[in-house]
Amino acid sequence: MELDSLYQEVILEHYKRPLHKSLKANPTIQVQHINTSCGDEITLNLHTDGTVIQDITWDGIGCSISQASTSVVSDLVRGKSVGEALATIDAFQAMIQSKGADTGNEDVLGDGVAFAGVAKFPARVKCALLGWMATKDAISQSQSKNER
Amino acid sequence: MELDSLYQEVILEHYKRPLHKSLKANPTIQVQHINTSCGDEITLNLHTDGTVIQDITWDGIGCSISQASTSVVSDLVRGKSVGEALATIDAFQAMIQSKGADTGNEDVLGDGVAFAGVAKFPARVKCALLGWMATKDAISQSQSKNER
Amino acid sequence: MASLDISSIKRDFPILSRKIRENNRLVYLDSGATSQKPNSVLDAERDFYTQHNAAAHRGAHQLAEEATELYEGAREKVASFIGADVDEVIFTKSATESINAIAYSMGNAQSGSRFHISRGDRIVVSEMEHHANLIPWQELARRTGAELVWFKVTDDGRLDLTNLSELINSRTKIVALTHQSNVLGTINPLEDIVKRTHEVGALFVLDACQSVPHYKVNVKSLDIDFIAFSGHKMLGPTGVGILWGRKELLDEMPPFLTGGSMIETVTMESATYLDAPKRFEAGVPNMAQAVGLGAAVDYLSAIGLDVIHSHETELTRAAISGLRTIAGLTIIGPTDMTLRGGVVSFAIEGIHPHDLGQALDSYGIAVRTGHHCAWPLMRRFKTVATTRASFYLYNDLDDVNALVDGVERARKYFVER
Amino acid sequence: MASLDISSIKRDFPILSRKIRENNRLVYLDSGATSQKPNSVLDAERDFYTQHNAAAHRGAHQLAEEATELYEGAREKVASFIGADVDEVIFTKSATESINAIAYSMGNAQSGSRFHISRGDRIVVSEMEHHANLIPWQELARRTGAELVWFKVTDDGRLDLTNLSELINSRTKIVALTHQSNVLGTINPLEDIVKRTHEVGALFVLDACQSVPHYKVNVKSLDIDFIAFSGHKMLGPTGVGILWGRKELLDEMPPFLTGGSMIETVTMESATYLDAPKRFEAGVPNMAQAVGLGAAVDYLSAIGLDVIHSHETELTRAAISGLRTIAGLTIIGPTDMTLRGGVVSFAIEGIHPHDLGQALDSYGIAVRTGHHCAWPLMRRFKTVATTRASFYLYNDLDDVNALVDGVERARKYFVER
Ligand SMILES: Cc1ncc(COP(=O)(O)O)c(C=O)c1O
Ligand SMILES: Cc1ncc(COP(=O)(O)O)c(C=O)c1O
Repeated sequence: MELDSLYQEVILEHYKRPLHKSLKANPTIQVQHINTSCGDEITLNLHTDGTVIQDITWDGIGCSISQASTSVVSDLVRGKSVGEALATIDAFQAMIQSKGADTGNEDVLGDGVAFAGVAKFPARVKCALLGWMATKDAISQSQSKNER
Repeated sequence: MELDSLYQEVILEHYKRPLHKSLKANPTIQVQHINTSCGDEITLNLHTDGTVIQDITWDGIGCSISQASTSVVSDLVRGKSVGEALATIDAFQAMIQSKGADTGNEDVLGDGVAFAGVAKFPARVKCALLGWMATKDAISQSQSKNER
Repeated sequence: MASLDISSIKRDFPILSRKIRENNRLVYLDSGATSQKPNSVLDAERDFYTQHNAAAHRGAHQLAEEATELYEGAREKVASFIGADVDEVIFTKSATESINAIAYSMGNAQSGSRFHISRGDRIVVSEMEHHANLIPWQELARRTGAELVWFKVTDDGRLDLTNLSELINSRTKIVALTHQSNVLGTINPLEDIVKRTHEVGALFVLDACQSVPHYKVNVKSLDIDFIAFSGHKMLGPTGVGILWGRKELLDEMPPFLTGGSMIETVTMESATYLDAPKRFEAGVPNMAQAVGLGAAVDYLSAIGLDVIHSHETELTRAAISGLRTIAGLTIIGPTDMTLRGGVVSFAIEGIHPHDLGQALDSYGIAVRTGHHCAWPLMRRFKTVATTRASFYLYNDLDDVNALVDGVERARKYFVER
Repeated sequence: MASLDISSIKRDFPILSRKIRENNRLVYLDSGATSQKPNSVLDAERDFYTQHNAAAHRGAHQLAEEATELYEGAREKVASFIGADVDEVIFTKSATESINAIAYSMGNAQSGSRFHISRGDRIVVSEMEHHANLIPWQELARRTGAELVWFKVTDDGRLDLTNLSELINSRTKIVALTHQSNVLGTINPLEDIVKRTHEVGALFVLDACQSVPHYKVNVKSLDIDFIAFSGHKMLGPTGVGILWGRKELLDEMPPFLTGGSMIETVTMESATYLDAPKRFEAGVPNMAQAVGLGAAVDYLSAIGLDVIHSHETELTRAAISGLRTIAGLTIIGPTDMTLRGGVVSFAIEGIHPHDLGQALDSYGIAVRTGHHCAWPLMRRFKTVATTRASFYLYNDLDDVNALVDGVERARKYFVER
């Protein structure tokens, strides 16, 4: 059934037991992102030395898609270099916005490929992207902070 | 043909040789009226002692309907008492706005009955009324001037 | 009271025979957002275009005459539908434009005008307003220095009127309230509020988006000053709204949109303006949409708003009692049917509205989820979103049962999996 | 160049087989006021309502997704039609609203914003503007204390550009001009004016109501800042207009109409707004009309604007040379075809335009008479009204001949009787 193609087991798993959902103190950067069409919001703390993503923790309320997706990204990019992290986010965004054409590379996106089905539900694309865009925003803010 | 029902001979006659179309000096009241949808305008001078319409003269530019109609009213109400004049104008207005139901009483409206056909052309009703409404306005202004 | 022959009504709405997702029957429970359209409305629009289309009020040829007559005929229909005089009815593009029109016109008023508003003056709204009846007033307050204050909402979803005479005081210029909440379904009691508004010399604006389509609203007996509603929520086309105002107010109110067909005379330096309604209808109007709305009004009137209202009350009662049997489900808003209309918001433990809506959609059931353009109200109820089902004349008890069953099935899908 | 198969085009427009007055063929020469609509536009609207109708951007259910896709698809079509980026295209209700939107947004801008306008600043228009591109600027000038100045018009109906660099000076904030006069048919040369406008740091607004429907207009190559036009003059439905602006300008410009679907966050006190185009589309949009306009753009593009333009040029040339054979007739506006489009105004000695229009109507010929919402231009030509014939792709030489014969017949009726 179509619903199952959206709500993969692994998504519901992340939704019920989200990773890193507890803000760690003293972040390099904190960002807040809101899904303006439904009101969902997350706060995300990024810890980085400018080269490597050391930690990502977060909190917020939202649907299973946005919560699970934030859980996935927070786990996936920690420990990665800034460049690698941004490339991973771009790959996820490309998949989600491909209207189903791009089903994602599991080697790059890990559990993120479970969200491939979201591409067929345009109204949910923003949900799936919420945490990823927040992460991207936090990284780029940390970079420009570094440059100053 | 339908056009002839609108442009009666008597209307074209008044259009070509309009009556009282030359402003007489020192009016009791002067009014200017404009047809806002086409830009036609007339200036109308009313001479009255408060009881009787002594003279109505006018000038302006406009279509055959508005010019002829102003010619008719200026000739028709001169010499009438104020009350009679207003009643005549009301009768004309009723005919014009009747959508064809009221063809007008020649004893009351004189040449004015030639405009009965206008009622079937809603866009021209305003043209036919321009001079009549100006006359009505001038009379009522002269009345309130009198009361002061 | 006559009851509705729903299966014959459904046949008038072609979209209701559409299939959704995997061949499900469409159960459309989102009329609060926008209603579906009967064939008669679509036919009226098409007939306008294929037989009479021309610029109304701007030509002496036959088509222009006919277009004018149809457009003005639609105005008469709408006027009699709400108990107004024909010259008091202004066609806008939407309720949103109607409300903005009042706010901007007030902003345009010179000092001395009864519409003039400035620092020290007050605008009163409520915590349950749709953004369309909140932000235009915030912006007017910002532009003029006036103060925006608001009625609070009680825990059971009613206006808290305990401070009525403090909120509406001698500094108040305008009170703008919704007739029925698009989230809670609450129908607000207007009498005392309108009385107090006029006592202090202020103007009362009613956002009737959720009322006029569903039950009889008479602007004269409500004794209000302005009303705003949208055609698309009452079987009419998109792209047409109504602004009604009392004639003597409209004639005094400065224009909002300016341009062709609303002027008396124009020079390069300045212009003078016609009376209402023309003063407020600049440009070639949304003629086909007005004509379509006229046909919608005919359709609603032929059935009768009393019949429609009691039908919706029956469905809403059934929906509320059905939904309440579901584990973890809370109705947000009054459950007493005398206080509410056919819009039902609810929350269910452990399932986000977005997920619930998605599951219902996969069963063919269309509901609205989110903040419903009433974000402050969401905060008031300490949530970010609700799920909302809304009913109209083409819904029946099968639709209600589909909703209740669908919610239970979704609960199992998310909570018990 | 390919030429048009007019008889097949005429079949696409059902209204063209209507009979007028006493069983005359309809000769519709009033497309400058509003155009007729092909079946494909009416079908697109109906398909929207009967298959996909729901509130765009406001629901997660399938119909709402489809409605959103169709509405946004229409935006893409319009964007590519005028060479714009998709996020730069805003759906309004009309060109009139589009122009008012810019004027009111500027009025809303705080000091420091590049849109802010105040005493001492200048707004430049011309003597040939439609009221829709004149009065909004008069009102903005009145509200802000800015000064309104204007280009004069030469005896042969062109913009008098001799004082270009005095009119547009360092105090100028905005220059708002029509692309083609709706009375004279003059196509204004924009290059030098736009260059001068940007030299002094002002913004250029183009009223493209009479150009976009008839020939290729590319907003990027014109290097302008804003454009406004109406759907109903380009085969589209009534109730939809376009405002295009450069993205970086739109994102800086304060909102105009406020309400739902244009907000980022909302509290009772204040709100923040989304980027363009959403920032400028408050409320449930005119979805069906936008979709219909998309179909109109498809129809025009399939035929090709170059083909349409050269067809209209041919008709206009024939009309002008035919009309000039009539005793006492004067063309008002340029007669050189390189300077003009397919709108022809004329006067005829001894016959008032209203009477001429009435006579033509009785023969089945629909033209426009009056001041054409350009009253100052009428004064410039020392008249109160003209008669105007305007052509579009569905007209042919038979229509032109009917016009010329009709005018001669009317002349005999009034002058020689
Ligand atoms: C040159 C010009 N500008 C503006 C307008 C106004 O367009 P609308 O009435 O569709 O808003 C028109 C048409 O009436 C026009 O011809
Ligand atoms: C209570 C209320 N007010 C205002 C509006 C705005 O209506 P529209 O979007 O049609 O302008 C709506 C609907 O969205 C509503 O429900």
